[in-house]
Amino acid sequence: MGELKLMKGNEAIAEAAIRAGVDAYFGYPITPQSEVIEYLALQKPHETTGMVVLQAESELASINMIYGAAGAGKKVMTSSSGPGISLMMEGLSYIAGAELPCVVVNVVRGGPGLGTIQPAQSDYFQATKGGGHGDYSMIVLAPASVQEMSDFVPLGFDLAFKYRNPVFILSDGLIGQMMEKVELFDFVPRWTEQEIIEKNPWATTGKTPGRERNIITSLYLDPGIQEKHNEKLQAKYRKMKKEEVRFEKIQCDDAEYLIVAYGSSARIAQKSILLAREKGIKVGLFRPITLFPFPFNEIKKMANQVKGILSLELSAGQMVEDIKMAVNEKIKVEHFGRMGGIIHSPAEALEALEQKIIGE
Amino acid sequence: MGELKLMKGNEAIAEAAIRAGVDAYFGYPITPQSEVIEYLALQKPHETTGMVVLQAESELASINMIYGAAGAGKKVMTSSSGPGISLMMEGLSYIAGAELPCVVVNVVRGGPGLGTIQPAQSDYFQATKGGGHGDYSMIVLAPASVQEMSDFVPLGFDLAFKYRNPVFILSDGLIGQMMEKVELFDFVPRWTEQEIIEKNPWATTGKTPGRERNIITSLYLDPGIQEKHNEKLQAKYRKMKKEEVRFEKIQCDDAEYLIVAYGSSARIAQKSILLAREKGIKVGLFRPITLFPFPFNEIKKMANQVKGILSLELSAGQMVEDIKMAVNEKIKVEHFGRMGGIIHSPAEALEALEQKIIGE
Amino acid sequence: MKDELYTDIVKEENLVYKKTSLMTDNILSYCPGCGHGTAHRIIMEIIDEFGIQKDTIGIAPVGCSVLAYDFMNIDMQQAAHGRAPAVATGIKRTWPKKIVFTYQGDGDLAAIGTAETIHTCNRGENFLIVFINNGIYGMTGGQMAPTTLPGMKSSTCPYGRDVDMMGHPLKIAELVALLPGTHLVSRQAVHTPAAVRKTKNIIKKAFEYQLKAKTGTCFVEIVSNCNSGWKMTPVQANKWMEENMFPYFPLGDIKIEGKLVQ
Amino acid sequence: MKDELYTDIVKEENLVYKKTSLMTDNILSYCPGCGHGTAHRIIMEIIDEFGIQKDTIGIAPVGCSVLAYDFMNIDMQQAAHGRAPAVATGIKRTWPKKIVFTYQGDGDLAAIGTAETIHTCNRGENFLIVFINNGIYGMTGGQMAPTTLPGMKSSTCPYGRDVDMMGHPLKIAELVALLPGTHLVSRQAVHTPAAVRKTKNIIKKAFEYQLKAKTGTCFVEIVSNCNSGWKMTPVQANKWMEENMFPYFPLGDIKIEGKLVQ
Amino acid sequence: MAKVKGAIVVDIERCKGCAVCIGACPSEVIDMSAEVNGKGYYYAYMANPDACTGCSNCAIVCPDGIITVYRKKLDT
Amino acid sequence: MAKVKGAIVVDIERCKGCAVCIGACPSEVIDMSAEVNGKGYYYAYMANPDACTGCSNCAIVCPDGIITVYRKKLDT
Amino acid sequence: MTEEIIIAGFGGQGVLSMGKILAYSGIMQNQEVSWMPSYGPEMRGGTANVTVILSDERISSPILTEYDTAIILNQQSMDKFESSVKPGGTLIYDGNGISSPPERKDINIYRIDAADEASKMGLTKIFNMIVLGGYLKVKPLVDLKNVILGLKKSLPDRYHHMIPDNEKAIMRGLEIVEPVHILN
Amino acid sequence: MTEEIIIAGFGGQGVLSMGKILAYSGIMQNQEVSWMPSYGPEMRGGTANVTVILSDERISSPILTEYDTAIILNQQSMDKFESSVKPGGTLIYDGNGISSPPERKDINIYRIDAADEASKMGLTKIFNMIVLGGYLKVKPLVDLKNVILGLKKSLPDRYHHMIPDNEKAIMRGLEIVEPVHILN
Ligand SMILES: Cc1ncc(C[n+]2csc(CCOP(=O)(O)OP(=O)(O)O)c2C)c(N)n1
Ligand SMILES: Cc1ncc(C[n+]2csc(CCOP(=O)(O)OP(=O)(O)O)c2C)c(N)n1
Ligand code: SF4
Ligand code: SF4
Ligand code: SF4
Ligand code: SF4
Ligand code: SF4
Ligand code: SF4
Ligand SMILES: [Mg+2]
Ligand SMILES: [Mg+2]
Repeated sequence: MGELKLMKGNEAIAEAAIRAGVDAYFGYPITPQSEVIEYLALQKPHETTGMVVLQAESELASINMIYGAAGAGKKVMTSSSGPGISLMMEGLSYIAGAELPCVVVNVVRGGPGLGTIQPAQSDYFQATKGGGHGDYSMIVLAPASVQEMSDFVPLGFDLAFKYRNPVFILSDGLIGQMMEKVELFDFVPRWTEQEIIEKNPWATTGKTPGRERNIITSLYLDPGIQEKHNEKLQAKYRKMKKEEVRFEKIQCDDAEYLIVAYGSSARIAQKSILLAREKGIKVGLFRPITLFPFPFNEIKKMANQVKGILSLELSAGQMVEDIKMAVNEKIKVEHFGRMGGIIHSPAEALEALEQKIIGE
Repeated sequence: MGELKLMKGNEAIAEAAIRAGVDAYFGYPITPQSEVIEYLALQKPHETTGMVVLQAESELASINMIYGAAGAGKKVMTSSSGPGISLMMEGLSYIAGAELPCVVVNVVRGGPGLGTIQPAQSDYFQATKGGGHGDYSMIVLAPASVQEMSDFVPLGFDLAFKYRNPVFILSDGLIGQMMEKVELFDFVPRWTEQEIIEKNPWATTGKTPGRERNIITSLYLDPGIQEKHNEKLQAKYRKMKKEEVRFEKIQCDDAEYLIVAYGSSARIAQKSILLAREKGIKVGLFRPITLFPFPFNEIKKMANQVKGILSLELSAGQMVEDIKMAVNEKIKVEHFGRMGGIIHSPAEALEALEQKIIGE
Repeated sequence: MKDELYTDIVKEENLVYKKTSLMTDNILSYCPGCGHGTAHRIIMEIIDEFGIQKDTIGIAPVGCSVLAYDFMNIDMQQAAHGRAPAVATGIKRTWPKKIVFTYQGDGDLAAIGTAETIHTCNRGENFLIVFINNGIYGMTGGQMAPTTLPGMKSSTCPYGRDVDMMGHPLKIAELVALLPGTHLVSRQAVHTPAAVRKTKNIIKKAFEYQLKAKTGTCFVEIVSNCNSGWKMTPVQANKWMEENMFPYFPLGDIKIEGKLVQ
Repeated sequence: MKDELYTDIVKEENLVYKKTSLMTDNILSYCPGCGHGTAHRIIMEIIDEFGIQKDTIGIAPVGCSVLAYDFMNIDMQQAAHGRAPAVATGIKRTWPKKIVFTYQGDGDLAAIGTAETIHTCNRGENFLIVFINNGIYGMTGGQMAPTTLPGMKSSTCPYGRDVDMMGHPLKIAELVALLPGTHLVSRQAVHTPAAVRKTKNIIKKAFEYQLKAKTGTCFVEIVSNCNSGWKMTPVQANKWMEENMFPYFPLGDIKIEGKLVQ
Repeated sequence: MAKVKGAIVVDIERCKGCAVCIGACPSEVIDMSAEVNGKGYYYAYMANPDACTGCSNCAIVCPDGIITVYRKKLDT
Repeated sequence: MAKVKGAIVVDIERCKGCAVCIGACPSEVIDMSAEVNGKGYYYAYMANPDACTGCSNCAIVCPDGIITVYRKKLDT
Repeated sequence: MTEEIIIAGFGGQGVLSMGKILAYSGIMQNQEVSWMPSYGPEMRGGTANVTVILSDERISSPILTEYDTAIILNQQSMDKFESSVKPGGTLIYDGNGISSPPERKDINIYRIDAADEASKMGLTKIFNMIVLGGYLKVKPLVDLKNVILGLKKSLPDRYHHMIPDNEKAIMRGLEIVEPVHILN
Repeated sequence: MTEEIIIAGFGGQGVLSMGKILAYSGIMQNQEVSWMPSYGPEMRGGTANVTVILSDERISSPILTEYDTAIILNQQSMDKFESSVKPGGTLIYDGNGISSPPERKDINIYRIDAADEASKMGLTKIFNMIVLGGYLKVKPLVDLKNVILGLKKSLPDRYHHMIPDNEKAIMRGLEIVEPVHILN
């Protein structure tokens, strides 16, 4: 068993980055995720694994530093929250367009605008439907524990390099700020320069006589070529939809009602279903782990079993649209969620289920 | 009848801004919409209506200039395309959060990334689901002619001030670059300073002894207050959904099949339904004019009449999700669209309808 | 002092100094001893003295002073991080007769907002920028700012700012002074009575320019403390500031009436 | 000249100048006479001469030179508008032994990318920035740039740049020269043989620094033409440039080996 | 001879105990209290009231703007 | 006495007719053709070949890098 | 009546403005019109084209894959658009710089040596108006007086002194256009 | 076993680190734990609180509205959290600065004058460890030896010299905590 530590979610991400052999982190402080860069600054991984840590002048700069380093074949990541993530939309669209692997973490806080620094889940659309311009998608992982904050870093990089695509970790202030026990995985050495060149033959590692020059670009002035490129991207996204759907089912076997919730809401919901079962109501929890690709088919299947679904999100109702698309009016689907940094209590969530779904 | 002119869509927007009594335009050049600022620069409205035109150092700057001027009660607008619009996501989220009225135009080009400068409709999600962070919505108007490029400017401002909310005009390179006959509406005088103060008692026009100071902000550190604010925003969006749905139906009365398309695709589709009817296939065109609020109910109704729906978009399929949500598997809904700046021909669209919808 | 004497003195007619009514009665959200409060107050005193409350619009940044609008009894807008000069440009261009100022921290103005700062000053936008340089990101808990001193510790340079890795502290006032668009550039402080008086005079001048004519951008930097971020008591912090910040960021006028001071 | 004589001279062994093979055979997408081509070529010649093709990574901007990667036969990345220095930072920090340079226009570097330019130079990122200042946005059809001259016409200032409204042309080289992070700052041209030779020497120096040690950012501005944007023939444009651009943007070294040249 | 005497009023409940006023006073009038106020801060008070000249130095450096200053010419 | 003679080869189909090379030549060797190439441009050619010294000035300013220069010592 | 036209040539040949004048002419006689150019940097030194539609009805798609008439001014455009003329449609081309002339037998083909004529007239700038004249001869869908009105509307005031030359060019175009292959 | 605790007081009273040590102690005896602080600028000079959960099972919600135990260190927190203790639960408070002591009759209430004790011991920094000792007396859910282990784990090496003082404080806390109202 790996080393056990009590850590904040944000610290776990940072520690996992060092252990996963990440080459560089570029970022800009913002609550509630500044601990990521602070932890890294304190650990000085530059002196151990050689990982570079740099505070950029802005989120615009950091996402474009990511672009550069990722284009050169390195394992790189950044993290931010709300306003900072919005500033990265152009860069993310470029990264997706240029097919670069990287991991980007959003520790979501309440919006819109400057909003509040308390936890929220209101950036679901931005993450899953593409907040930037153009047709692109990212794999979106939603950790629901500090352990997953750690585990999804190496997983994220595996997927990012497998698909040459950005992977987005959609966390929130609750998961980022809480401490839990984490089992830390063992250190993975950073790729050597030779390994980088071999594993990423497309990367700008310097044109050697043996190969054509490598170009990282998202520009295709000729619409015909641009369309081919887009089709290639779409094929990749279809493959993700087929192969990368991840979810967890808790007490779903005998469930008559279902709560669908991810991340921190899934934690709340876990307690809600306990409360429900104490009252004799058979409720299950379906937790999407990948928000893109979204587990449409699995939820569709559940819709054949249960009588109604409550989407529990810290938002005005975003994921609920995907659930509705999956379920297609077969059964009742409703949203319940608090906003602006208020976190629904387990009891409140159960009450919502009773009123909105079981009710009539 | 107003003055008749042959104009590019981009020029029509600019001319309409002058005529609608807009106080300022702030923008940064980008193809395919640079004619907006170029036309304004040439017209020098500063010398006639007093409208300010300023080339900003970036799209980040221009959207925040908009924020400032809108917060001070002025009628202001900006325009951009793809990458530039992505850079505005933080600012738009602030504008929505602070409830400021303004008009923002996106003349869409192919993405992701730098992409191509040819027309596309791949920023639908970004515009309608909120590309910025947090729960917010904007009214999204989709012009399908140069005339509408002109008409939607005053309409946009009416709606923006009615709801104290940004209004987004989602155009594209085709509508922006083409010339058509436009009937120009008559000049509307700019609001006087007195009118601004009276019509916008919330604006930062200088604290006079009679009233409390006005504050423009999107920050609510207290989650309780933030949630109330969010609920207020959501109530506003619900009102929009009730009152502001706009669409056009062409040859729908007897239609057995339906194409749903907006903007430039609706123009192509118009020809496709002509071709279809020449072949004896009764196809109608449903054109959403507001993409948010989306005409869910009306499309739902049409689903009771027709046998299948083709969503025609210059994208990998974005609006089709909203159509599916409206239709709920009652009938077949498929997407057809070209990408990357390639524009589907009317014949091609018809063929897609025949194969994907009528086919079996 | 006898109580009677005290009550004899403490009378309306003997009043010599009182917080201006242009500061609201809300309790300042700043840490004890933080210079933000003093800086706020002198700006409000000037507005009070000029009688221009009804003509003034202020812009609050993202930073500890994000809530400036809770304390300044004038119309205000809160701007996105770094974008206050753009927001002010939007206001001033469309309300050229209003008196406009931004109030920004060093992270806001000299890191994420660098482009807006430079271009606003370059266009000579006709408003005042008040720049609070406390060498750190106060609000987010003490991370390194562009102005953090060499060797100085912060939560993102816990072993001290290493200028080889992180660059030197940025003297943005000296940069904007080179731009033809700036009319007044000055660096001051607010930690002693003398400093406060001097700073107030400079800011007053800046308001005067704006009231009179279109002269260009006025840029007043206030080197200030952040005792929380620096992990010192307020009194220690002020001393440390004098000994360490002032040598690097020397106080004084840099540009007056469009001319560099040398 | 007799044909025989000609064929006698035109022989491999008599070759004195030939386009370097580090320029690809793709036809340059630039307008006739545009300085971008010459600037590209001298950079590639230097890389060729140093034999560092396999160690060099270039960054293309958004601007007419967005397609630089079609012409430069080295590994390249295309960066978002204005962000080339950030992209280069990402590369150089993670591949410190690679030789990295950005190639950027005036809109890219001095407008939207101002913050990245300043902070990259301030951190002293150890790579070369080549800055093509043609006083206009060439690619998008001739809009005003931060460096457009006073009174000069463009599609967004069709009546000439009014400095009161739009600010003065920005001398960004002079600004970055003030930052401790820059090691070499120079302004040159490529419109005459002498200018080309001088520019090449300077850029060569910049590559040499980077090959040898971590010295800081090298920043070479090339004042160039945009005959399409200026609406002149190439020859007229070069003349106009000498007469109008050079007085405002005087050629010469501004900072050498970390020291300002005065 | 007319002597000028000053006095200050510290808004105790708003005092944050930063002590900045102490150093600003040329007459060493101010000191910090031994007790805390409702917010838990030791607050400034006139420890040596006779010395106060009403010069306002303390007030103008008080970051929280909570010192009010009075001055009166006394006939001696 | 050995005389140095030069010659240039212009890649006609790639010439864009910008005429920048003309002014760069110290020996007034180059002029623009009367006919256009396949791209519609008048192209540069050695109008006065005898004067060419092979100094390469033309080649190093040609934005399109399409001039190749040769030089030979001729024995006279 | 609906007429769908493509005009294609080099950038700088006045392709776009010719299309614009034609469209304005349509407006002058109360037609619906649309004008859709190719745009972007591929225009730099390269080719330019514009699709113009004149119609009595509301115009649907402004972008087309086949045309009633193609007006072709260089070889590249010939290669691209010859095959896009509808059977029975019309192709008009300037012979200058055309190395492989059109060969279709199912369309009407006209040739107009406008470039030569323009330089003969010493007015190279009005080359495009000569071509327009040729088109108007072949397809007299808009009244000449409306074309003149359209010309006035589309030219900024400061260029109005050039109208007489433009008129002259149009008239010349009417004269010099020549049938090459006519369907019967 | 699941124990849900809120610890609330002024920022600077060591509320967060006390919670952290408690959580680490849980880990030392193989429990599941969670620690969720209030965060953000409202902490500046204001109040701070942390929710700690110790459990033998996987922990669901780390945020709660009712608690088994509330440890309350100032009046503001008393006002906020007294009512959130589950009926039958436990409230422990430091009397210093409490103007209205708890009045509920359906819970167990203990008082620990840790602030006074800490200044008596001349060790104001370990105030929070005295409180922790009091808690451990009232709720002996974690072994003292695991608490010491937890203390070591949660303190950075450079503070390990302070462990003896901390231990002493915990022991003192065990002694001085006093019942105020006990359910029977
Ligand atoms: C786009 C964005 N990035 C980051 C933040 C987080 N943030 C808030 S304040 C701040 C720095 C404040 O420092 P400074 O401007 O120096 O002001 P101070 O608090 O020191 O007065 C940061 C990085 C944000 N709100 N928005
Ligand atoms: C975010 C963004 N904004 C605007 C543009 C449009 N754009 C492309 S190039 C350019 C300016 C190019 O000018 P410059 O950098 O001077 O290069 P030049 O073409 O003159 O060499 C602009 C504004 C863009 N692609 N992306
Ligand atoms: S954190 Fe620093 S800048 Fe912010 S209020 Fe406290 S002392 Fe002032
Ligand atoms: S537009 Fe200007 S900068 Fe661009 S290629 Fe042409 S001449 Fe060069
Ligand atoms: S008014 Fe002057 S003398 Fe009196 S306490 Fe204040 S600083 Fe001291
Ligand atoms: S300066 Fe003000 S807040 Fe600080 S101790 Fe003195 S009176 Fe109190
Ligand atoms: S090589 Fe020298 S002499 Fe010969 S043509 Fe070129 S510039 Fe003239
Ligand atoms: S410089 Fe080059 S492209 Fe220009 S005319 Fe001479 S040979 Fe041709
Ligand atoms: Mg600061
Ligand atoms: Mg340029």
